[in-house]
Amino acid sequence: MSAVPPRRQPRLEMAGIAKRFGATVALDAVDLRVGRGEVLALVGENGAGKSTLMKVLSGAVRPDGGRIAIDGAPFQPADPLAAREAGVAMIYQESNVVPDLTVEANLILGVERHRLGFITRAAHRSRIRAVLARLGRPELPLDARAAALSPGDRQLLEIARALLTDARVLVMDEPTSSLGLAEIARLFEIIEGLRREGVAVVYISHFLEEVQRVTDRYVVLRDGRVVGEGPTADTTVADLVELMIGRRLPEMFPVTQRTPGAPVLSLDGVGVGGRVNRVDLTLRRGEILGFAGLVGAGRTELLRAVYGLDPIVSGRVTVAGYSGRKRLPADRLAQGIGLLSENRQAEGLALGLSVGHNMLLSHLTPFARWGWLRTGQMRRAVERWMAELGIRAAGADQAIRELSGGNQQKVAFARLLHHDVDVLLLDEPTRGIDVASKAQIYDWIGRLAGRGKAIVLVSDHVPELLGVCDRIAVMHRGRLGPSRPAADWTEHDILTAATSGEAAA
Amino acid sequence: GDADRDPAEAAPLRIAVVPKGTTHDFWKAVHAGAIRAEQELDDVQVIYRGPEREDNRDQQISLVQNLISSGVDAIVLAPLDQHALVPSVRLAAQAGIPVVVFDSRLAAEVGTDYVSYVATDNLEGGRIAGRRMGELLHGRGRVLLLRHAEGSESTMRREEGFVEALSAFADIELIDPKRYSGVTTATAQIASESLLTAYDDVDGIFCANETSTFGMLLALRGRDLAGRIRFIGFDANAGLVEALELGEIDGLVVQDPMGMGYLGVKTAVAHLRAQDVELRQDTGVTLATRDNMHEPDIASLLAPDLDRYLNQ
Amino acid sequence: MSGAVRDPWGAWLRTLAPAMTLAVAVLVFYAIPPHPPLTAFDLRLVAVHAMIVGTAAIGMTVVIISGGIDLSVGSAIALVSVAAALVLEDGGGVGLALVVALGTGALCGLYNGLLITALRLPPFIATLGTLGFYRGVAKWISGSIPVTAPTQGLDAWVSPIPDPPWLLVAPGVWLMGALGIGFVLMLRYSVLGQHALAIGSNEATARLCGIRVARTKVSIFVLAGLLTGLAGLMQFARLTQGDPTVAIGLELDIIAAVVIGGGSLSGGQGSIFGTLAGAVLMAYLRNRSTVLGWPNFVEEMIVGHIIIVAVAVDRWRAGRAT
Amino acid sequence: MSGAVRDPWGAWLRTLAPAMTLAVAVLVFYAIPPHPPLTAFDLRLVAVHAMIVGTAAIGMTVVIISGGIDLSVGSAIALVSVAAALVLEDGGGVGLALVVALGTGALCGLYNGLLITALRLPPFIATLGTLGFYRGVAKWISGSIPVTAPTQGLDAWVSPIPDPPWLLVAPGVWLMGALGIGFVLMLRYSVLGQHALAIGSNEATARLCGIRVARTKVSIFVLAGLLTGLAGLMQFARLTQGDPTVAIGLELDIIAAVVIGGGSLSGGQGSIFGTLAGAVLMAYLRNRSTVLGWPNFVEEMIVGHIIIVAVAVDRWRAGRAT
Ligand SMILES: Nc1ncnc2c1ncn2[C@@H]1O[C@H](COP(=O)(O)OP(=O)(O)OP(=O)(O)O)[C@@H](O)[C@H]1O
Ligand SMILES: Nc1ncnc2c1ncn2[C@@H]1O[C@H](COP(=O)(O)OP(=O)(O)OP(=O)(O)O)[C@@H](O)[C@H]1O
Ligand SMILES: [Mg+2]
Ligand SMILES: [Mg+2]
Repeated sequence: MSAVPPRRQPRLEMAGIAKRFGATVALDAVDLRVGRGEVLALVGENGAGKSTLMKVLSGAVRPDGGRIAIDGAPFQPADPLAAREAGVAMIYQESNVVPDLTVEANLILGVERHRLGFITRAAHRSRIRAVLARLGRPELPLDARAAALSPGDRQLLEIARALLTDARVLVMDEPTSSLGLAEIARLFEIIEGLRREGVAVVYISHFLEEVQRVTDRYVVLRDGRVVGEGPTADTTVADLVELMIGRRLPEMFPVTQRTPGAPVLSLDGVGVGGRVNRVDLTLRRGEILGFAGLVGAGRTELLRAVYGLDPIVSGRVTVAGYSGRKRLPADRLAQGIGLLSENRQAEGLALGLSVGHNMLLSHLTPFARWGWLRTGQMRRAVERWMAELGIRAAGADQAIRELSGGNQQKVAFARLLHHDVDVLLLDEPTRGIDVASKAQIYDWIGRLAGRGKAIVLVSDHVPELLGVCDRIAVMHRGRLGPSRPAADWTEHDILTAATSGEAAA
Repeated sequence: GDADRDPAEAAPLRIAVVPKGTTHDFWKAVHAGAIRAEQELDDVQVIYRGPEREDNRDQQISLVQNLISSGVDAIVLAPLDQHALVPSVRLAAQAGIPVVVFDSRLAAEVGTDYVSYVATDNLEGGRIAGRRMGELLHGRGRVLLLRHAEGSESTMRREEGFVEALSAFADIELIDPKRYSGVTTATAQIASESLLTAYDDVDGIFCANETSTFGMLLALRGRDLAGRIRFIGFDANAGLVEALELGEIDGLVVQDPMGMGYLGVKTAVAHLRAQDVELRQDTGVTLATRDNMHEPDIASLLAPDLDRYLNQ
Repeated sequence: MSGAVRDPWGAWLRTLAPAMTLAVAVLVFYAIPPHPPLTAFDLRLVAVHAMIVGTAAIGMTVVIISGGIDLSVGSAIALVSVAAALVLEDGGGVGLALVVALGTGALCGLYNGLLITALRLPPFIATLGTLGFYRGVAKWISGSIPVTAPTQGLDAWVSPIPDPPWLLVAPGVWLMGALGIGFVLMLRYSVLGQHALAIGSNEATARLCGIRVARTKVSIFVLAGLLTGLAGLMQFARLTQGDPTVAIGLELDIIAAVVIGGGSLSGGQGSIFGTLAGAVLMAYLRNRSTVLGWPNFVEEMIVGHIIIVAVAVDRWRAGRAT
Repeated sequence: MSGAVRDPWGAWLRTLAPAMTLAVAVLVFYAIPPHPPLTAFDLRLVAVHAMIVGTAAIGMTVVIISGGIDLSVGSAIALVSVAAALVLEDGGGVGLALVVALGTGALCGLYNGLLITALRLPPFIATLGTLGFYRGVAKWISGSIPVTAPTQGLDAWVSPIPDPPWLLVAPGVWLMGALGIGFVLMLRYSVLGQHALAIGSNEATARLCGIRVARTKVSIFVLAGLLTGLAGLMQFARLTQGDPTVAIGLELDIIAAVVIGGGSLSGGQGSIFGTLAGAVLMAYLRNRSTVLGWPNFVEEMIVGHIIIVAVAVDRWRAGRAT
């Protein structure tokens, strides 16, 4: 793509931005310049400081030092509203939708036009319609409660919100983490349009292929410092990764030796709350089964129901060696089935509790004697897992809230490892995780399968499925297609199957 | 005149008795008195209903209004406040439901707004206590007053009377820290205990109602001061009578709650049956002491035979 | 999305629910021998008895929707009633009394709001503190005894039998109704209303979307304070006196009304009409148990369970809906 | 790194905070002329006055940590005190009375727990309902008057002057202290404690981690109920009678104690020691304002603000810590 050379005066300039949280240095004198119509990739490991840097820009975090200028004018946002009024729009990494408000109210939240304090809807409707059309979702119901939307649609909603405020600077912090490919493609078109309009776009993502596709320049952060920048065109994914983690990454998808064993989990005719119907499936020891599908296909529901979080309306789930009808999460765990939630924030982790709590919570029995816990052992266990997975945290007692997204996800994954379940249901295990960590998790998944564990991997990221799984099944509108060896699938087949439903025979 | 409501003369007269509270022996006795009247007079039915707490005026108003709407033939009311209940009583008058007021004043026209006022003179009750205290202390010493509750009219008049009578004794110093015991025994107990730490050298104490008297008694016992400090209380219950017997209390000013309930209902019925009634009827206050407590008439005031009327 | 279609229905049901509960209650009580008739006068009384709780509960609904709660409302009502009484006692007119009442109420709300925002206190705590404070002030300025004052016709606003009779119910009740409608519109169509909802539903997001959270919260509490002021004035009119000990524990009735009406104490949900229905429901229960001549404890036991049943039914319906 | 170092500090500070607030309060009041001395007897008295609230507040702390709340505790205390009185009146022994008291308390807790889990009611609502219900039952079984009964030496457990004197404070106070320590250990080192904490800070996560949420919640409420039972028995012992009207509104004091002690009503946070300090603090304030001869309204105004200040200071420190 034709990189527009930045003009004399950059649209956005950040210089010497510094921020500490307690003793954690999140940002250490970071400089950043983005020109008009330039799309800048901001990449780095989990915890590198990307989000914090952008929160400083959007007025959500007050920096300890440094200065910001927009179009040369000094800019010190007192709060997010000030930033928004100055033309800085931000799509945050964490979901920022108000569930109890309608879609429309969410879109105009904070910038409502009104007469005598009463909102003048007409003033907004047309622009909203335009933006939604631009996003390819004109039919999105404006009067529906946002709570009723799928995560995918929620993310679209946040993008739309950002587009509505005609911004000079637009920041996207991992905007594609729960978008389907169609939406992603459309998003890139939109970014193109913005570039033409001269908007300065900062694009944060752990999908380096995306970065290669949409961005003009890149800036790499590591431990709150800029460790490299340049035109995206003259770099490769491998180079970026090296800059990010400071070393060459070995094999992304390590090949491990494993042989499918006896069936551990089988579903026949399973249906879940209207959205998922007649799912048949057999999962064997030592195999990795991938679920592909568009956002909203119902994979999450399926996993949740199998795990006992949602009721199964029809069909039956059989776990090898268990005949009883017990199917609560507690029972499933006892039967050796574990689930990694797709929603870290609301469900996967108790953000208020410490790393240690979150890691061991599901399995305190080994530390308990007569219902009393031996905390020394607990601490040692936590520290061992932190080392194993390279979790960057101040210690076992640090509140999980203070960890970066990727490290939070690793804690959630460590919980399953600690619990040592036989069947791992992984819903988007690598969502929002940096490449190095991804590689680590893939490695773990491979090793676990090698040890005879059975794994279900739900992912929107097709290359990941192709790289990691032995077999892949595609889910379409709540129906799970037949599973076939990964080798028999191409990325194209999977996409057609996901969109059309025909498992291209 | 409720002929329109129940044409059949046979239907019993429904008399609503509304006390200030439902959870003290005092009001139990009123209830018993009302039942006694119910038994003596033929085809009369008593409905006994009160507010939850002894300081919930608004609830008593709602209660009276609801009773009016339920079409009782007469209401016998112990108003929680002399002013607050006036509109409701007038409302009853409009609805043709006669009201007999008992125990506490109502700031309205007796004879026009309501039929009759059956009560004890609270002021006099206080005076009796004050005079007795004076005698007990032989006219010299320090006397502590624990007040009952903010805005409770009858007890305030008793306290008033007590202070007035006590002022006749030049050498008696009244200590009135304006502390209120609150409406339950537990709050009274805590208030008393704290108060006693500050004023444990007083010679006499007065409390103006059942709960505060009992709470103070418990506090005195806790400090082994019971019987050492001259203590006069108001109203009676089993515990208080026992304390009187033991000499832990030197005097209880007792009214005749049973008499009030009895007379209240009787008066209401008499009025409904078109007999003329006294505008003001005093059921009297007496001082019960260790010496006179066994005289039959006093004994019946101290421990009225409630079960005979209530448990059946 | 299925959600889009389903949701309006759910909302609609939620709105009607309390009214239905009310209807059910009416039938149930009529079923009890001796089948006491529900006279027009009964209805008038119930309306008046629901009036004070209802008026205050309108404000409480907004507070609860915004994720807050106000335990001090009972004490504030007492304080307002005393303040108004003192004004009228000094020969002030109704107008002045109204101003003072609303002013006092608003001040109470403002103080709550400032404690919550400036000191970052949880509303439960801040208002638990002011619950004692306002009560103390009320006793202080009243000298701890009820302040009797000429009502200057204010009592007509709350007397069960309205004058003129064609009003059917007391003017105060009409006023409550009008305010109810006003606040429904406010919540649905005004910026403040939407922001209240947003804060109650997800405060972090509200902040990131540029809502001035603190300012909004304070305004909400002041608004609620105005309604408390009105309720306090009604209380005075009913008692014909400013009573520093009135409305002890009333906050629980008021909150109960909101919750029976479908409000959620975790914020983001609540319905003004539901709240009013809830207030009427409780007044109706008290009226019936008196008419039926039940002893007090029966009433307490039943009213307690009505709250439970009403909300349980609501939850159950909501549960089925999603 | 810092977190590891800082966090225990923060926790430590939080634990000590209420004690410090307490110390400050003591000094402040001593500073007020006429500098009333704090006699040993005062201390004994304060301890006894804090005892009932404190005992019940231990249970409330656990409930609040698990994200719940119990408004019915005051009524439950009254119910228990009546039940115990009835037993003793019938000539039952202390042992039987204790069993009945704990049993009644546990039953109240169980009922609350079942309403909350089986009917999926918010704890605030469920217990708001049972607040009325238990009170009604108490009046019912007591015939609406206090039930006087032989204390059989129970009063010795709560009398301000302990016997033998070397106990310094009433045995009941020691009991409260012992229970406090027990529950601190329970929260920190028992599976139930950890599960309570988890549920309080994120119920969805707890469920995901296979914690049987409903069962755990019920156990927590039953546990709290046992403490309520004990508090009820203490209340009887103090009054030497079972009073159905006792402890009205006490739930607010109890909750206040928890919150002053650093408990968070959104769950996941709370300290038993803090709670006890909070209970003592309030009792101390009431004692001082009586000793200083302040009228009640001053006391109310001040106690109200102490709650606010205590929590504000706590929040401020917490805010600085991160
Ligand atoms: N509120 C906070 N309190 C304490 N530490 C924080 C807080 N927010 C972020 N940090 C720390 O600051 C560092 C940078 O966090 P940040 O979220 O900016 O990383 P990131 O680059 O966005 O990571 P990711 O790619 O996982 O989102 C991390 O070490 C994180 O632990
Ligand atoms: N239309 C909807 N209404 C209500 N809830 C929805 C809707 N769509 C999705 N959800 C919820 O969002 C969660 C994720 O479901 P989603 O639509 O993402 O299906 P999925 O196939 O799991 O997609 P993903 O690729 O995100 O896993 C589920 O728990 C589901 O209950
Ligand atoms: Mg980030
Ligand atoms: Mg999903």
